Amino acid sequence: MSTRVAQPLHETLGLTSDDLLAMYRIVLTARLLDEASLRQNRMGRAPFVVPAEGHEACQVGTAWAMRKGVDVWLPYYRDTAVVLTAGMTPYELFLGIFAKADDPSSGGRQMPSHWGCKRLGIITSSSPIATQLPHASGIAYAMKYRGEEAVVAAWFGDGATSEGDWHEALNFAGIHKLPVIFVCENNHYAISVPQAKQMAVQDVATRAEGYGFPGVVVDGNDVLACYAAMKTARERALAGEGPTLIECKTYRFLGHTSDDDDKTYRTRDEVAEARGHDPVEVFSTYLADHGVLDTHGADELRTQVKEEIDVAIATAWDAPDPTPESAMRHVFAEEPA
Amino acid sequence: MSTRVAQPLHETLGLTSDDLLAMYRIVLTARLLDEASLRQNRMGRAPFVVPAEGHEACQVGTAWAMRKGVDVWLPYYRDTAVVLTAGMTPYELFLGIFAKADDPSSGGRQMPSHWGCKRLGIITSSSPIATQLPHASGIAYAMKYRGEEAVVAAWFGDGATSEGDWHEALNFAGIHKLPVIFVCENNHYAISVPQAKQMAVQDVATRAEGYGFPGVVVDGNDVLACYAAMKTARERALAGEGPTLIECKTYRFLGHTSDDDDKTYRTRDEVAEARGHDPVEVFSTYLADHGVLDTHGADELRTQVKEEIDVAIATAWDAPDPTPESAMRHVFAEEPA
Amino acid sequence: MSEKNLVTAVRDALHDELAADDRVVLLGEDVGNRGGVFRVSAGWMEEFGEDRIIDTPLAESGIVGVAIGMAMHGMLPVAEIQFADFIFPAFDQIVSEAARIRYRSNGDFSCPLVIRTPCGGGIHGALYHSQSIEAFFAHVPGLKVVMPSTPFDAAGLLRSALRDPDPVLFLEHKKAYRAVTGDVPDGPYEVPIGLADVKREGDALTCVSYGYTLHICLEAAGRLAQEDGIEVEVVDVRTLAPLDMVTILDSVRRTSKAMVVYEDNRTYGAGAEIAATIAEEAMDDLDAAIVRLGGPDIPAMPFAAPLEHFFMDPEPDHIYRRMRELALA
Amino acid sequence: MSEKNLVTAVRDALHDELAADDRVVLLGEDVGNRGGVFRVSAGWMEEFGEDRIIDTPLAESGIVGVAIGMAMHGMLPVAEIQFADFIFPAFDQIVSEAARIRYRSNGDFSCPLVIRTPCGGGIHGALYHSQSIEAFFAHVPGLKVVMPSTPFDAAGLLRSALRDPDPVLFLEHKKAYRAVTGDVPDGPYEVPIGLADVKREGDALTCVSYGYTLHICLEAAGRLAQEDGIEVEVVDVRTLAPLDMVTILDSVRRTSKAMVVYEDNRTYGAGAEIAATIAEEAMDDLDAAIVRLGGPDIPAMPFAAPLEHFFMDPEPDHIYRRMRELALA
Ligand SMILES: Cc1ncc(C[n+]2csc(CCOP(=O)(O)OP(=O)(O)O)c2C)c(N)n1
Ligand SMILES: Cc1ncc(C[n+]2csc(CCOP(=O)(O)OP(=O)(O)O)c2C)c(N)n1
Ligand SMILES: [Mg+2]
Ligand SMILES: [Mg+2]
Repeated sequence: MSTRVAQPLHETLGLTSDDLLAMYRIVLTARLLDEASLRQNRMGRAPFVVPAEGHEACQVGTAWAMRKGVDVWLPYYRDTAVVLTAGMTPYELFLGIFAKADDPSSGGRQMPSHWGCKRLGIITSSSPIATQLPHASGIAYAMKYRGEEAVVAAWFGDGATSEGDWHEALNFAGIHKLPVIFVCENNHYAISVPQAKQMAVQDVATRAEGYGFPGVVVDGNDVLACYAAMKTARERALAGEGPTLIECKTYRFLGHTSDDDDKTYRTRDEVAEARGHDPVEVFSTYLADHGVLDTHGADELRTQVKEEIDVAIATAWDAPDPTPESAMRHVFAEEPA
Repeated sequence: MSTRVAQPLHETLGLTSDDLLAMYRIVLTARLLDEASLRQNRMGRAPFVVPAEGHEACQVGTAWAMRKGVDVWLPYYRDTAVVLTAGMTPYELFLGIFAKADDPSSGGRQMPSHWGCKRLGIITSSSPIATQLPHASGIAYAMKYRGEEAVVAAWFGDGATSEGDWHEALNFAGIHKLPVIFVCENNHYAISVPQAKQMAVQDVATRAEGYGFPGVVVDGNDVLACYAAMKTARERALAGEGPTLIECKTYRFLGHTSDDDDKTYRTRDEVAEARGHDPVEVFSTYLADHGVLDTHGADELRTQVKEEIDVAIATAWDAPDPTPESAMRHVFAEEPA
Repeated sequence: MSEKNLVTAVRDALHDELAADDRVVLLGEDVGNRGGVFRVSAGWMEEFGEDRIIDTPLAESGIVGVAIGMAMHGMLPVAEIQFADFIFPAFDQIVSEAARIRYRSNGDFSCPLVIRTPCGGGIHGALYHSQSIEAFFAHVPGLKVVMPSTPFDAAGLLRSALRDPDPVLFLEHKKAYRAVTGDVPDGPYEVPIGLADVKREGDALTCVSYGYTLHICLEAAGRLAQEDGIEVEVVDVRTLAPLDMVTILDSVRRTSKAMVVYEDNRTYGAGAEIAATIAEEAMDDLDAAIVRLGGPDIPAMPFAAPLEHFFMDPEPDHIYRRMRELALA
Repeated sequence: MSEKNLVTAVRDALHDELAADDRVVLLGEDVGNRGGVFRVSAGWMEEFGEDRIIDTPLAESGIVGVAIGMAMHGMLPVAEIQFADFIFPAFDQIVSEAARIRYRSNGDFSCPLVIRTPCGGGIHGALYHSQSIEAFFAHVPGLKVVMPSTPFDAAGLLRSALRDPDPVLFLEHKKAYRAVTGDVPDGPYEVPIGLADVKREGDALTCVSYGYTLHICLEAAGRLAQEDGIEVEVVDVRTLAPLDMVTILDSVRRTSKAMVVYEDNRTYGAGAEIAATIAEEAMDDLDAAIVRLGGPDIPAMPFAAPLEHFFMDPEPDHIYRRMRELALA
């Protein structure tokens, strides 16, 4: 297929207007879900929440290239929009935020945003940073071994790149040319530690060469650029050519979590300047420019999503808590009754 | 200083004939010490020895650029010739091989070749691979903090590069531009695991870029090339420009240790072909070519060194064993008597 | 004397040590501008400089490994692990390196390193911000493990740790951080490592505990005194390694009854060593079987409030009730 | 039935499992061409293929982490850690990941992983090729820890470990590898995880042990029977976690005397849990104080022969002598 002049980028990438609308809906859901969950936190109903604000485009862009029901997802705690793309619902997310018995990730055992859902192919995750990366390589090994037409993707922050596990996972994946994609959401901070104290390089992607596979840098505010990079990486993985490291340059607009005060380590100017490239805005402008969604449509969508979130909150809040004694379950497999 | 045409390489590097002779003496000592210790092993007097054969040039070449009494050394178990350069004597080495009370490294507590000697600036080492690398970065940090005119060097194998600690150490050193030199003796095997199963790249040095400092590849059979690379790295470190990763391509001629049978994983042809570039031969040829040492002189030297080793063995063998109860000492600092 | 909470006592003592000796440095994640997630080092980066208050990469093995190097080259590093749950990547550096350096070098080298880390639960930290880790490390020859329960002990033990020529793991219970306050002398003083402390005297039984749990034991003992006129002796282990069994056995021999209480998972927990040694050394003095209470054998506290509460107190007032039962037995 | 040594029993059982089920793979350092440093997998790379007998990079955390991923995606990985002393870099992956996967996902995920590793001393392995590691791991909820002492148990327990839906740490004592031989059925059979085993019956006292030390205890018991006519019951723990206290307590109640013997450093060792539980549950049945014998609290065995010997047997025949003493007490 030859590219026609002036063909919109999304068409070049094989995305329809409906695709774009669906993607935008997730981006918006993540954004509004953040705002709503922080409100729940201030109301004292959610002791701990993790905002994704600023990361929505790189999350949805990369996640959209995955094949649901086939590929395997290893998101990290900031990946609200990744798990929404994978199929989790706002209701399910609030079950986690309120630590309810039916929380699909952990039945309220883990902090919110410690995702997992076998049905959706989202691998259970923990708090220790970067531990999911060797798992990603192991799953990719199993896929290759079993001859599956599928890939694994693992998401992580810039801070995660410093852990030994990160190195060991990428090295193993490179040696065996595994169908795995490593996605770094580089927001230039690990809590308060700035990138310059995390690594001596500008681009995490630089490191890929040392593992024998390509590293690419993309603008994390550009949902389509992220999608394009991921799509290429997925094709490469399926073709047996091995891993790709994708680095999305992004920014976290809010504190690290609801417990954090980012004023201790970032100037308001810096945050404001980053907000000038708000990925939600960038995306909606693209949609308007290409006649996919006008202001009216956007407002309507926002209302719809808001409503969905409100219903999710109300329903999730009323869901049952886990029973105290259930704490003893699932240490080991249970004998069939 | 401008380089005159036809000036011998060693002069370009600032090395005198006496330097070369001293270097060669160590190379030869290491080689003959290997042979002697394996004999002791076969005689049943040394339960475990680690041969360096094949690595002598890269060890002496890199070690010679260090400043004794000032710089700090973190060699690994294969570095017989490094510790000889640092000032350990064959007698001291055999105290270790025979696990005698006066073994400077550990008083016979550790396996042979687990070097350490505070007096010589050789940091105590252990068996777990790559753990010394963060120590190297920490010592370099302390040197910088205390304003010392000194550098740290850490030696390790190709296998060591896969450990998380390796990554974490190089990353820290790069961030703080520390005066530390990382020397990889790449002999293409970690025990039996070939390089292709250890990493997806040809050159370990490739990885340095990802830590923000230079990586260089040198011929490990060429003692002067190794010296040159190390000298440059040391100058760079002293100038505050940070670490260097030096990769010496080398080959281990014998088994991994006296317990190993390398016939299970390498062809004899491969070993024979590597022996064709024996670094001891390469060096002695250079010395002959440049009129530094003729055949007669070489034979004489060999006899001298052999004698020194024989005396070392005899004396060390007669040295006292540690007493059983001394096993309880030095778990913690001892109260001054 | 000033009244402070435990985290303030730690902060003040560490601050004084930094001010007094420039060999002392603090390194860890977010210790710089952020001042640590518990604000222990707030403002110190400006005060002591970036080269002494070191924001490290996110790499615990590296943090400890680098600190070991510093300790072997004339510095007195304090390595902070942000949460005890994240110390496991550094397990090898702590166990195989720090704890072995003196022994393996036959006394030639030493490693004067302090590793500080907030541990324990009851603060909605869920599975990975609530764990007790003392049992893993107390078993390691060459490592000292300290866990103060009061601000006084915290400051005094931290000073001793910094003067200790060997590596010390210094455990700070997160729930005790703000919940526990007490008087702390203004001048410098030390509490020696390796001594247990009788925190309440009594004759009916000896209750051995440490960390935050010690306070629940003290509370139960207070209630028993008030409501039942029973006086329980409460011994604070304070130093898990080396373990001061002399003080513990002395108390048990006087009261003839012993209970051991800890927050960590019960099985193979630190209390097992204490109970076992009492059984070996003082069985003839015992009037009743030893009672050992530990946390349930599940990964440390789940997040949901009912589950977390179940971990801390599986049955209402379970420590008080078992204490009373044993006293009356 | 064939007579084999322990390492051969492990090898044969693992071989049969690989042959029977292609979900089973072996990964670790030097398991390929080299066939492992103890030759367990010699020839298997040709037999089963490079994709099933996987020579890994030198990275223990990666080995275990990758195996966890495989286990979560339909495979049955056996991760080999070349020496138990090198398992510590993988501590986080084992404790925070493998052992928590079922619990943290509320039963949604599982991690059927076997980690095999040769442990223990007495083979001139020095500080870093001699350590006992069971106490660190037996304390971890969600992890099973197995340590067979005979070829029969080794093969049977390894099969059970491979069929277990949860992670199992399988410890193989290096000295037992060739020193211990015994009859092993030729067909497949399982020894259930979680059951202790009475290896010798007796009435004078109960000696609880495991691993290589169990054989020293059996030897001592044999000598006591011959020389003194005293019959000691010897119980093999076999599974450190979950710990079968029922079998142990049953024996202690019959003999009224208990000793616990282990090679690992004594303080906070696994024997502490066993002794403590005996003291809690069976104190009234005891005719004498429990005796607990562990290794000295020094980093595992130094290299020099006199030092290594001191670790294994600090005083001549110390196990026999303490056994006799207790029996006659
Ligand atoms: C092993 C480990 N160490 C420390 C922490 C505490 N911690 C949680 S998030 C975080 C920063 C992570 O930063 P990054 O990877 O850049 O992701 P971001 O939060 O910026 O998206 C830290 C230090 C942890 N969870 N795990
Ligand atoms: C953490 C750890 N894992 C495994 C081992 C066992 N082991 C000892 S040496 C070695 C290979 C090291 O290879 P390399 O780093 O290339 O050095 P070389 O021996 O080739 O010089 C291995 C696997 C160890 N000592 N430490
Ligand atoms: Mg970040
Ligand atoms: Mg090598």
